[in-house]
Amino acid sequence: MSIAKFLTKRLLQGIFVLWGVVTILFGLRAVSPGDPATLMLGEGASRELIQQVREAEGLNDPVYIQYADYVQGLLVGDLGYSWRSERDVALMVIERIPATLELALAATVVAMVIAIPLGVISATRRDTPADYSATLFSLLGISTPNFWLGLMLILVLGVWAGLFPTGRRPVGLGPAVLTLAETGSISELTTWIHYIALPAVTLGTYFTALITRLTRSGMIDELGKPYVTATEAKGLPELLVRYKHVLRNTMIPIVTVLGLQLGTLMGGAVITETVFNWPGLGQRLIDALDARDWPLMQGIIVFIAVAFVAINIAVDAVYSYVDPEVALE
Amino acid sequence: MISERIKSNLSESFTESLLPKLGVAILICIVLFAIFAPILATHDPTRTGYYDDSGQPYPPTGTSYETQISQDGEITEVAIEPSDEHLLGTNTVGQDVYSRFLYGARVSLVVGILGVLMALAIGVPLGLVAGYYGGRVDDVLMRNADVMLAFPALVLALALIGVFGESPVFVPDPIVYVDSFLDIGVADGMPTAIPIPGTVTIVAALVTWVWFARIARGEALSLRSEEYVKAAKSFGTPDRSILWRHVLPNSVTPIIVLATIQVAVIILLEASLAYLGFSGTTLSWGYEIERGQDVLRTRPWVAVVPGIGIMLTVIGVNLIGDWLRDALDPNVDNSTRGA
Amino acid sequence: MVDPILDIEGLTTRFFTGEGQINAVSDVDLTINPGETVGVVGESGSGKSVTALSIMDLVEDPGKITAGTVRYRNPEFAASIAERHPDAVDGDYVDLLAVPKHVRRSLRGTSFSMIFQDPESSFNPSITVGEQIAEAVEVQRRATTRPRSVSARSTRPEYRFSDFLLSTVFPSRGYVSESSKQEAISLLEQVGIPDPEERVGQYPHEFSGGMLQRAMVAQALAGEPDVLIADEPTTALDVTIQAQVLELLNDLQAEFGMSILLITHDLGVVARMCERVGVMYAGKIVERGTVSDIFDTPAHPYTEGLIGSIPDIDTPGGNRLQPIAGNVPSLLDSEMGTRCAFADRCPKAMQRCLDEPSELDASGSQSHTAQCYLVSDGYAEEEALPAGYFESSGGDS
Amino acid sequence: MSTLEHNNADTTSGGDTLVSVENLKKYFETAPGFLDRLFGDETSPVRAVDGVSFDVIRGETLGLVGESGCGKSTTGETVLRLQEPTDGSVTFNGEPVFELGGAALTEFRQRAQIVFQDPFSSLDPRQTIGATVRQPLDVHGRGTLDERNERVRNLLERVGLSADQFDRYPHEFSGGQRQRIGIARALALDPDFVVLDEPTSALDVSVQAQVLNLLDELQTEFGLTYLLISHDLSVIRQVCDRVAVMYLGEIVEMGPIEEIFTAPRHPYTEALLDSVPRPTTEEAQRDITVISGDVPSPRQPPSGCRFRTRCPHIIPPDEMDIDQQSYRAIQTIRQRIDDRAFTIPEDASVETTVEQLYDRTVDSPLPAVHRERLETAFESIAEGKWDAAADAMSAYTSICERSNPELDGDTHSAACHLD
Repeated sequence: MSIAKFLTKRLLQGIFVLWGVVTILFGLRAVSPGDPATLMLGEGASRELIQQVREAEGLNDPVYIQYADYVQGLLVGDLGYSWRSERDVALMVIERIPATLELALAATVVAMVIAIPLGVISATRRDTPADYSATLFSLLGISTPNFWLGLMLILVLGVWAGLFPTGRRPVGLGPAVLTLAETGSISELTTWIHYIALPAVTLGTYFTALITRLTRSGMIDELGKPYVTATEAKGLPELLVRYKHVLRNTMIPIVTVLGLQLGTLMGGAVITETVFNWPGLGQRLIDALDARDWPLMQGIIVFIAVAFVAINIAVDAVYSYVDPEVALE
Repeated sequence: MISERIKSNLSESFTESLLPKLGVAILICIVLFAIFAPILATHDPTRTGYYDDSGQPYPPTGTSYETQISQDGEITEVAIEPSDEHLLGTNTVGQDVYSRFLYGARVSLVVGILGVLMALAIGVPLGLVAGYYGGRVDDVLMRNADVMLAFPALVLALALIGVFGESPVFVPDPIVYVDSFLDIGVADGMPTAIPIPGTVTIVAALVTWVWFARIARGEALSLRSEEYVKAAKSFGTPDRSILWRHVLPNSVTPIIVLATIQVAVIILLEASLAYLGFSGTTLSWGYEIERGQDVLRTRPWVAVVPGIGIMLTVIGVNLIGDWLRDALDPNVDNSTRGA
Repeated sequence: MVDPILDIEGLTTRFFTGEGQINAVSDVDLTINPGETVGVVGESGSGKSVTALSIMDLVEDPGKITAGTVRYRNPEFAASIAERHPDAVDGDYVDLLAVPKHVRRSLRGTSFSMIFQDPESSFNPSITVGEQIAEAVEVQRRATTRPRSVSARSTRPEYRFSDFLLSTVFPSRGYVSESSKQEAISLLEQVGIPDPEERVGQYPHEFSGGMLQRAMVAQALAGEPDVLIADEPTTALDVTIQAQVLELLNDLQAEFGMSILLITHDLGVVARMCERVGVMYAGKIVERGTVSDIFDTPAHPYTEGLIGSIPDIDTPGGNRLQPIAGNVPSLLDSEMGTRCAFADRCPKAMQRCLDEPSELDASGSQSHTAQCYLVSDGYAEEEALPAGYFESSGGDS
Repeated sequence: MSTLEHNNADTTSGGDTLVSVENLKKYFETAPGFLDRLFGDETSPVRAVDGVSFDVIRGETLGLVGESGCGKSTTGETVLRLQEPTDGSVTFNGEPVFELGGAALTEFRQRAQIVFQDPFSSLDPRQTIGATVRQPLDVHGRGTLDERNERVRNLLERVGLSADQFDRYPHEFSGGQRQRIGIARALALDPDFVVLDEPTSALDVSVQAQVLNLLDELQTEFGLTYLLISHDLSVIRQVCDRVAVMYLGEIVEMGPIEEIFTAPRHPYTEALLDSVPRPTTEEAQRDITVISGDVPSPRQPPSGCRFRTRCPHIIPPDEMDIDQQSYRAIQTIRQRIDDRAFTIPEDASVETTVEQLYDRTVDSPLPAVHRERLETAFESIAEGKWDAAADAMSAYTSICERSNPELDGDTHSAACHLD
């Protein structure tokens, strides 16, 4: 079976997963209490108006027709209109993507850059102070609730030390880069960095800790395998064995785990955005939940699921590239 | 069911390193806090406001909390600093932070443990059966698991709570109940029932069971080709009995390790939901942090104390999880077999 | 008489585990002459593999070589390090246990190569076979293009994290040069792998076990070593494939003239391949001699028992085999005591075997020798212990 | 005794046949999922056992010998219905094993047992050895608990362990002792027939000898019939009465032990016997024929005789004048043409390519006629015309490729075109 075929197969599986997500969401909406029309119009709306809206929105149709309408809409990218603001949900999702993406990427970069070397050092110098500190750090990292960590960072670094701003960010990455391109001024970019530093650390800490642990234990497992002894017997430089052979093989399962943990990252983003008043998808999701704004909520969750599936297929693609055996068996 | 070798591994790694001891010590403290909260508490954790030196209630009875804010323009008068009366100060509505810390431990532990037990009850049987029989059953389960994984746990939890409401369950406090017969030192006025966030617990189980199903499936899948399982089949042992006598006991180790880690995950999930205001009980560490957020600059203890509570509990649980994993993982003792 | 290329004396390797000290290898003496094949035979847990790893300096934590000398004859090498490590050098010989780790590492792949038991797990599954062989070629290429004295002195790492990062971004910046990759193809051809051009680009799982073992032989030959250590090279293979690999090793030895240290549990393989044999039991060499010494006139009761245990393929069955009673003993220091380790299972054990075991006569003139009073003092002067002596005390587990 | 004809009504024909296996097939399909079917990815199945027939006589030890992957263990497990067969039948004591159900199946499960290879995975690490050996008795509700425990104690003593080790766990035992426990478990229900699946291959030789002696004693004592599966020819010769040699899912030779070992008829059996190194001083001088190549994939076994790709005695077409070595080399080249296995240099001329290919594949000089045919074929390869190359070589088609020889049905039967 070729790699292309394998990936097509994974794509179809992914579509199946998305269909499942959409169906569950639709089911939840169907059983959720409260009349949508009332939610849309507010408590005081007249009976006639409510009937009118029900008719217009197809709420009087049988459930399977509503479902078919909904899925059909999704297929052409129609996520419906927000009950609360009556805006196009697709737009409301898209306009919030950059902020969340910036945050997620920044956190991932923080995590990778710190965690992998830390894990390698920890695994290759077992039972040294470096190993103990890395272990302690990762223990604290996976045990600290990130909203609380965010608050503590604001308190200590923002309020007491005054190193970072604590309010809502004045500028996004896109506009900042545009300004840089147009005027050559980097001040907006530095502002952006200033504002994203604490949220990125907050969101990234859990992942840094997780990857450090995975790298350490994966590396220790891998170092115990017979091929390592065989490779050392060839007389290769020790660091070559450690990086080219062992680290590489360690990273393969780690990347898979990270793909599966993307959900945790998104959950973390929801919290982090709330703590830092960060204008991303997560914050919008909380607003939608508070307002019981189903179309908006569904739109955001479907978007997250799409991202999850896409990233996991990408992980498989990387997988089949570095380790053809595992992917194709 | 637990063999001598596992016991000796457990005790060996316990005595050899500091971290498991630390974990057990922390967790014992937290559990004691939780159980004896009514005895250790100095105030009713739910009673707002406080009494001034002359014994007069402050703010004056009948004045609502909001009114108090609008009159004075600030709320700092309600959240008072740590003192002899309030060991760790009070929160923004004048509730005793120390007492709420103790009661918060109850909610965290109960949600964590109940959630994991429910997830075990759903995930393990499904996973074992799917892995052992394979085929269609397995396909259906694994596709479902894929769908579940595509939802971020927190987001799914929020959506479910949005649908089903928060439905707190009031559980009578056994310590207070016992105290009503034998005086064991519970101060007057302690609540006789504590609210457990019902939906949160069920939702925690719903978003967690997949991981148990996956690991149980993997174990069953590898165990079914073990020769002792084949041997059991060869003399006609029914499948049910093979699952119960061979497959389950031999999958227990990784499931226990996962269960421990998931207790920590669920405690963090509950705290996050409570922080976002979806918990259904205000007697929760996460909720307290949210309350302390607004006065972070001036009254940091309101948010700091419950945060430390969460952190310590989760550290304790994770340390025990690490200890179990290191001691129970059969791969670990390979070092002595190479010779 | 030729000078041996490798002269091992008193080699002792212990593992320091939580359960106590494990005496994996105790006081092993062994010499290997140039171009000769020496066999080390023993059952599982006898310490034969640890002996091989000790020679290669590949014993891993918690194992440590605690005593002995491993003297390697190589005038050029001796001269190159004489200045910095005078204590280790004795004429043409260098005591490998007396030089620093990085010096010993520089001999791996060039002076000593090793073949392992399980070819499937001895190759990195995610790197092509060709690349892995080319690595071995590259080690040799770099060692010869740079004077050995420099490599022996240098402690600067030859490979750094930055090299790894560079090679992940630019594949052409890897450790292995293009010429080494070409060399890998001709090595594969040399060990009889059809379509080597095709095969170099394949991953280990695309090879059969026999092919992979040939590839490992090719990898071991890349450095044109003086000594090839083969640790159970055919145990994981079927007999017809085993015959192919053994023939290959014989042919290559005739061509390159290296010495082979062959470690195996199969007396048949020893008989086919070796000139001299050491029999190991419980971490010690209990008998040593030529193939005909060992098979025709075994001196140690253990060797005798071992030979008696093997069903003979060339004579009709039906007769009872003559097994050695009991099980392989524990190597835990606390359980070994001072007695002869074989005494519990020995049909000829005497009282004195329990007090202190006989020594292996290590004098060079005695080519056939065994660590047993039956040999060192002529025949038994004492009465053997009564049958069943150990059964009351010998609850093994 | 005939293995060619067999019908259920006539089970007493041999008078003492306990197990009769008829044309047994076991294919392993990699279960295609929905998407595999959508893509038409139904890979060809692994033909682990492909039409095997033999009888096991009451009281004898039948050996099943072969290299890894030849299907011997699968045969053993399928005979016991631990795996469902793809085709064929097994009769046990006159009963069709694959059609049994209910009480009859329960009865069969008590009378036929298995001992496995791996002493570490064949015992449940979480069960005491007493419980392990007692389990068959528990399942079939034999006697009271006390009676069962008593029987377990007796069995443990019988296999050379001590009855007071009842409550110990498997990890406290050595490999040889564990294997004894496995044997005790197999004997618990007092079976007639025991499949021994590589019972000693994980053990050291000194312990192997103990276990082989024990199995021998138990056979006499309990009147057992053994099917011994092993790759070790020395063990087979030591304990078996008759032996069947398997190669790539088929039996290639079968007969009384002494005849097979002293006068093998199939080239594979011969090569197998030849390959085993003997622990004697003369071994170094013994000439052996090393058979070349690897075992082909059981997914696509070769046409005709399955051993022909490695056979040192492959039969050339009638009237062709060619020595065996050259013919073998040419057959290998033909195989590689069929597999499209030659790599063609990109920018070389046809002549140099032909020259290169010739040098690489032919070691000894060939008569002109063969040389020309080869060069024609290599030219086609150099031009990328693989089918033409195969055609050019079709003159070499052997009878061994065209038809798969059948076992010739005597007491000592072989499946080979040679005689």
